[in-house]
Amino acid sequence: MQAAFAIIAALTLVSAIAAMSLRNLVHCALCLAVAFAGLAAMYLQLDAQFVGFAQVLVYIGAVAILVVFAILLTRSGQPVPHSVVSRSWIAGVAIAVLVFCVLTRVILSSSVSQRSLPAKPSPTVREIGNQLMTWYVLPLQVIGLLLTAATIGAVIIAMNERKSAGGDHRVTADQGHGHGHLAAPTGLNEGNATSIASETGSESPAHYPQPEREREVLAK
Amino acid sequence: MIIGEFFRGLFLMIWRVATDQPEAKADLLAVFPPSARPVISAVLTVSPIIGIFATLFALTTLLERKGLGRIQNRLGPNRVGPFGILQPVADGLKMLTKEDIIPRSADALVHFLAPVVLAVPTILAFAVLPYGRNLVPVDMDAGILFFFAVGASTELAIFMAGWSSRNKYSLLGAMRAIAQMISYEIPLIISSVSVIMIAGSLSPVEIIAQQGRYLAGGFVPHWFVLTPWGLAGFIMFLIASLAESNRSPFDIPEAESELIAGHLTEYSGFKYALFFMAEYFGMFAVSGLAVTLFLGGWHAPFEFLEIVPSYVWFFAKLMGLVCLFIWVRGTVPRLRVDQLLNFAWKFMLPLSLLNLVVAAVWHFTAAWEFPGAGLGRWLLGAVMIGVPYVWLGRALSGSKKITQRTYRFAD
Amino acid sequence: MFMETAIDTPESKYEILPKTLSNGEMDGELLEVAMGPQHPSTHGVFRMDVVLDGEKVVKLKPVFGYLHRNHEKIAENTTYLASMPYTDRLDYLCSMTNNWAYALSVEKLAGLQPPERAEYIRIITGELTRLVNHTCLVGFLLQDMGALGTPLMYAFREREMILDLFESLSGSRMMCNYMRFGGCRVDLPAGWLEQAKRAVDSYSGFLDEFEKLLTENEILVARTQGIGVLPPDLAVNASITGPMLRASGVNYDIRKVDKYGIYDRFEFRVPLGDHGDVYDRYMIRLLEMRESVKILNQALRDIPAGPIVDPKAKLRGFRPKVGEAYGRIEGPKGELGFYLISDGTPNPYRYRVRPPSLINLTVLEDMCLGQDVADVVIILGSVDIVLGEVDR
Amino acid sequence: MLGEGIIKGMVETARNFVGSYSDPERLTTVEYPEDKIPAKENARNFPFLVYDGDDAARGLRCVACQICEKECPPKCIYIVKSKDKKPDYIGKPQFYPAVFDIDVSVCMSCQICVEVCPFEAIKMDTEFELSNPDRFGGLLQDKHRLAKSNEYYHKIHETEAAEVDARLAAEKAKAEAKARADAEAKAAAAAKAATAAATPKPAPNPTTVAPAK
Repeated sequence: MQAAFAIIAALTLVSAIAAMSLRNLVHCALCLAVAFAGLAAMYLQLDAQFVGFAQVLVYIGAVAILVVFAILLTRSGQPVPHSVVSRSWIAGVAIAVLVFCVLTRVILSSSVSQRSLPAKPSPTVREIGNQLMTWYVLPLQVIGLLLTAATIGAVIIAMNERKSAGGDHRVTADQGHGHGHLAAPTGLNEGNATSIASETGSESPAHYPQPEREREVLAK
Repeated sequence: MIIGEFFRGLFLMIWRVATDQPEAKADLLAVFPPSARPVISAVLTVSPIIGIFATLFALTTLLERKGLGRIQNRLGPNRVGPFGILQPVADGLKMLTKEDIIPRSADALVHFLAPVVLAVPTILAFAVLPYGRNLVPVDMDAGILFFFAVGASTELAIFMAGWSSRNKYSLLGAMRAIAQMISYEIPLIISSVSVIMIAGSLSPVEIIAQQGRYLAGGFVPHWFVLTPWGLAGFIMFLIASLAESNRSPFDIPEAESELIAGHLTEYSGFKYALFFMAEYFGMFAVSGLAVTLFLGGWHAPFEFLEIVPSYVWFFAKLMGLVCLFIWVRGTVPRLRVDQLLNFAWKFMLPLSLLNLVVAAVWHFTAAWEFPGAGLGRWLLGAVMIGVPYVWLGRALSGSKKITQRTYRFAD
Repeated sequence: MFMETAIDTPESKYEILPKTLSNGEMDGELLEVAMGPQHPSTHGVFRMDVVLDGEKVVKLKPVFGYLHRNHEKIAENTTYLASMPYTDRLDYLCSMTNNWAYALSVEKLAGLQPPERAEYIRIITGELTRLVNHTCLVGFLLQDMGALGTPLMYAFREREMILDLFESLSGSRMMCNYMRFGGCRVDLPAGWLEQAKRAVDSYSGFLDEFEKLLTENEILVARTQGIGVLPPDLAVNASITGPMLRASGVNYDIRKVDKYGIYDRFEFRVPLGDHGDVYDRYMIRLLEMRESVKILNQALRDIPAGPIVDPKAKLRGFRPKVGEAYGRIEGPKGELGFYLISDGTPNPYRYRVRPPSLINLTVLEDMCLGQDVADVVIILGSVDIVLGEVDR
Repeated sequence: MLGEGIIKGMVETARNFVGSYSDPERLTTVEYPEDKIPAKENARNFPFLVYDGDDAARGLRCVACQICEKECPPKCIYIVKSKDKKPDYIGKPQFYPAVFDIDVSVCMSCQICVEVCPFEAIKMDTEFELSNPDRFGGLLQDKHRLAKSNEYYHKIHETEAAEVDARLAAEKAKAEAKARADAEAKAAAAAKAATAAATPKPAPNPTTVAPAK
């Protein structure tokens, strides 16, 4: 049990560090997914099936996907050209060590560590559901409301963006990267439409009826 | 002595599995020292599952090619072995002996990991399905949740494959795949939630147990598919599972006429075979779940047929669904990606949410006692789901002025 | 390890280079994709350089010429007769109509008049070719739409019957090389007319089956209606011809306009579309096939006996008098014309093809802008090109 | 627009699925190496040279006139005319091809050589299984490989060969009659030798080829 925990913990930590330090954003996101999986494994090790599976479903199935999707849509997963570590890394490390020491001190001296652990609960899904729907129903509703509001906000922002971005893509694309310009066939719009009209007119006698609309078109 | 015990245990195990008896592995495990038993037990459970589904995979590829051939008025593969039944072997050998090409600019590690990451969850999904009366690999309290959790993690693998290939078609295919799978996961889950709600359990074994009764003298099974919400849920589940397993008409991530092969473009040899296998395994898994949730799992359609071993029914239903998938594949053209997403969000999602309400109404009208209550309940549910179906269908096609057209003729 | 600086690795050459807009806004990134020349649905060696914003096409540049084989120059360096088999290879699905158009222009040049039976045979083979071409087109269009070969296989099943007819008539299934200046090469073999009648009779059944299979299919309708709209004025200005033009609602069919051959003796209608989208182009072809079946029934009923070649025509030492001629027919894909200048020698002085595929392809970008990648494939499919004719 | 179109389509595919078992007419393909579709009588593939009698070297009808070489669109025929002459089927001394090569990899099976040949010497074969490990030599067919007997020609193009034979026989009879008449005339009146001027020419085939002038 201890060994399994050690392996999972090490894997989670290493991938979390990698998620912070790798230069390629997609690699970072994938490492983050591994870290999420490690967390889920820990929950499962604690016999918390529901939380473990929900972790996989939500974090790997949705959050990690969302992250890589965002990366794809914005930067195409290009590695950043410079190092991800800032110049003042010594100060950062110092602060981190300091915070770690403080936290350790506080935790060790708190009364929580002296208390003996309660008996391990083994909640079934049914119990979790009952709890959520009775005792925790208000927080659940509040969270639902919050998420709905966030979703609506995101939709509104996206709709505004689309409205402002609706220009003539073709022109911008040409300006964007002087691509070999194709002689635009639309130019034919201004061309003379009379050639076919006269040809059909001369070669097809009057008993060759054409619908009204076509006459208009050809006469244009 | 030990060897004799071992073979006796092995024989007993096979006998008990074949005759639907519980505790099949007990005698065989008793041969081994207690510390080795968990591992042996796991091996005894896992290897038949992988073996059976690998065989089923081979058979299905043949069945698919033969069936599509017949649908298209061709003969289908008929060269390798009698009637071509050894075709999957030949395909497998070909796949294994082909050169494994990694593009020069590909991200080699991710490119290598993607098929592995895809294959593992698809096989894991088989862990919670009950194959027969006493054949459940892992009887888990949150089994359905487990199934969806591992199913969700396949998306990442497809993204890895598409991104690491450094091919534009792969990338487009991966983006399509993710968008599609996320969109269809929601109706997939919600349409199964109605079953979970009625059954009051996330455990597949419990859900099957609730469908084990028979009505009308043993001739009408108490399957959820025979209720209005169950039928609607089953159809939506099937459509969503077609999309989840990237089958036609939702095969847009690997639409060969547009994106060559989507995320599979740069894969060859064994890795390609792994992707291919994972796709079929995914199809089996999701069909297995559909059988479990809606078609009564391993229960026979009529009570007197319960004497047939239960796993026969499970696999018969599974293959029936697979044949339906093949039939659909042979008929319909492919949707476009935006239509696909529109369909998911504007049609499937509202309808599956509504189906939850229908299921709730069904649950609360169970107490109706007046004559004809059963029929009334059924009709109420059917109307509640049928009217929005027609309305949403009209709205979906009417929004773009899609109509039947008439044509003019000039003399 | 964390301090390593960025090195310009050789891989960066192969990166998918994102193209941002000139104003530098994060307005989605443009992806350039070269669809073709090795792509499953470009109908031959054809390339489209597509610039995508997400999946929307913002720019499309058709690149062709991969199959150029100097058809016109070769024709100017061989005799008139020796060009005939080369015309088979222009639009290799419709060799009969290619032969016909070329024979027609040479006949104009040399003043030959095919006898009546030959004209009937030409109409029968020409309309059978139209059936072949449209059948292939709808099959391939649905294949591009991802219908996994089922419609294509049904289409090929029917096409096979007509190709059998062509084989027993001309000796070859696709490269018929059948028409000659002033008539046809061989007379119909015994029993051919009955066989043709059977094939034509079963064709309506096939069309019904095909329509039942797909025309009402929701997916097909949703995929094709409103996609790749070609407005009639643009179609006329870009000199689009054939079913594509008629799908845009312009009533222009050379069979009616020119009445070449003996088309004025036949009763048939010209279907016209109102929207000019992919669905209309698909439907116009299906309807045209039904009209072709009508023409075929009349022609098979009325075909007279008689000679099949103008007695003035000669095979060896053919030298038309000095002059020029342009012969055109309503090919299955549009107006197919041959322009010839004779200087009195056995070889044409100038030989020019007016290929419908190429000219219909010029509006590809206009139809594709703002559509999805998936639509580009079916729009290209609905234009109905054969690269042998586009590149020549 | 509620899915009935898809259901209709699925019924149609199911009908075809069942039909492919019950109605073998629907299956258009044959299992190739075992079954073959019999060649149509008009079928053409690559040219061959016809010879009369048993000896391919002596009976070849070709007189190396090189018309086919000139008319061949892709120029795949190569002929070298012989120095000497040998008698043809009429008995008249003619040149014969010392070399007659056809490069099958260039040939496009257009049948123009057959149409322009005044001597019915080159015809189209229906053999299509010409795959060969040697892409150069294996596909370059010389006179000996091209020569096939008149019986073979009869076997593959029955009607056409019968017409050709009748025509040749008529010509031969005409030529013999003429020769006999010439001989008689010569014997009767050597001074009137001027009447034997016209050369035999092939009779025009009213259905296949326009007459050559």
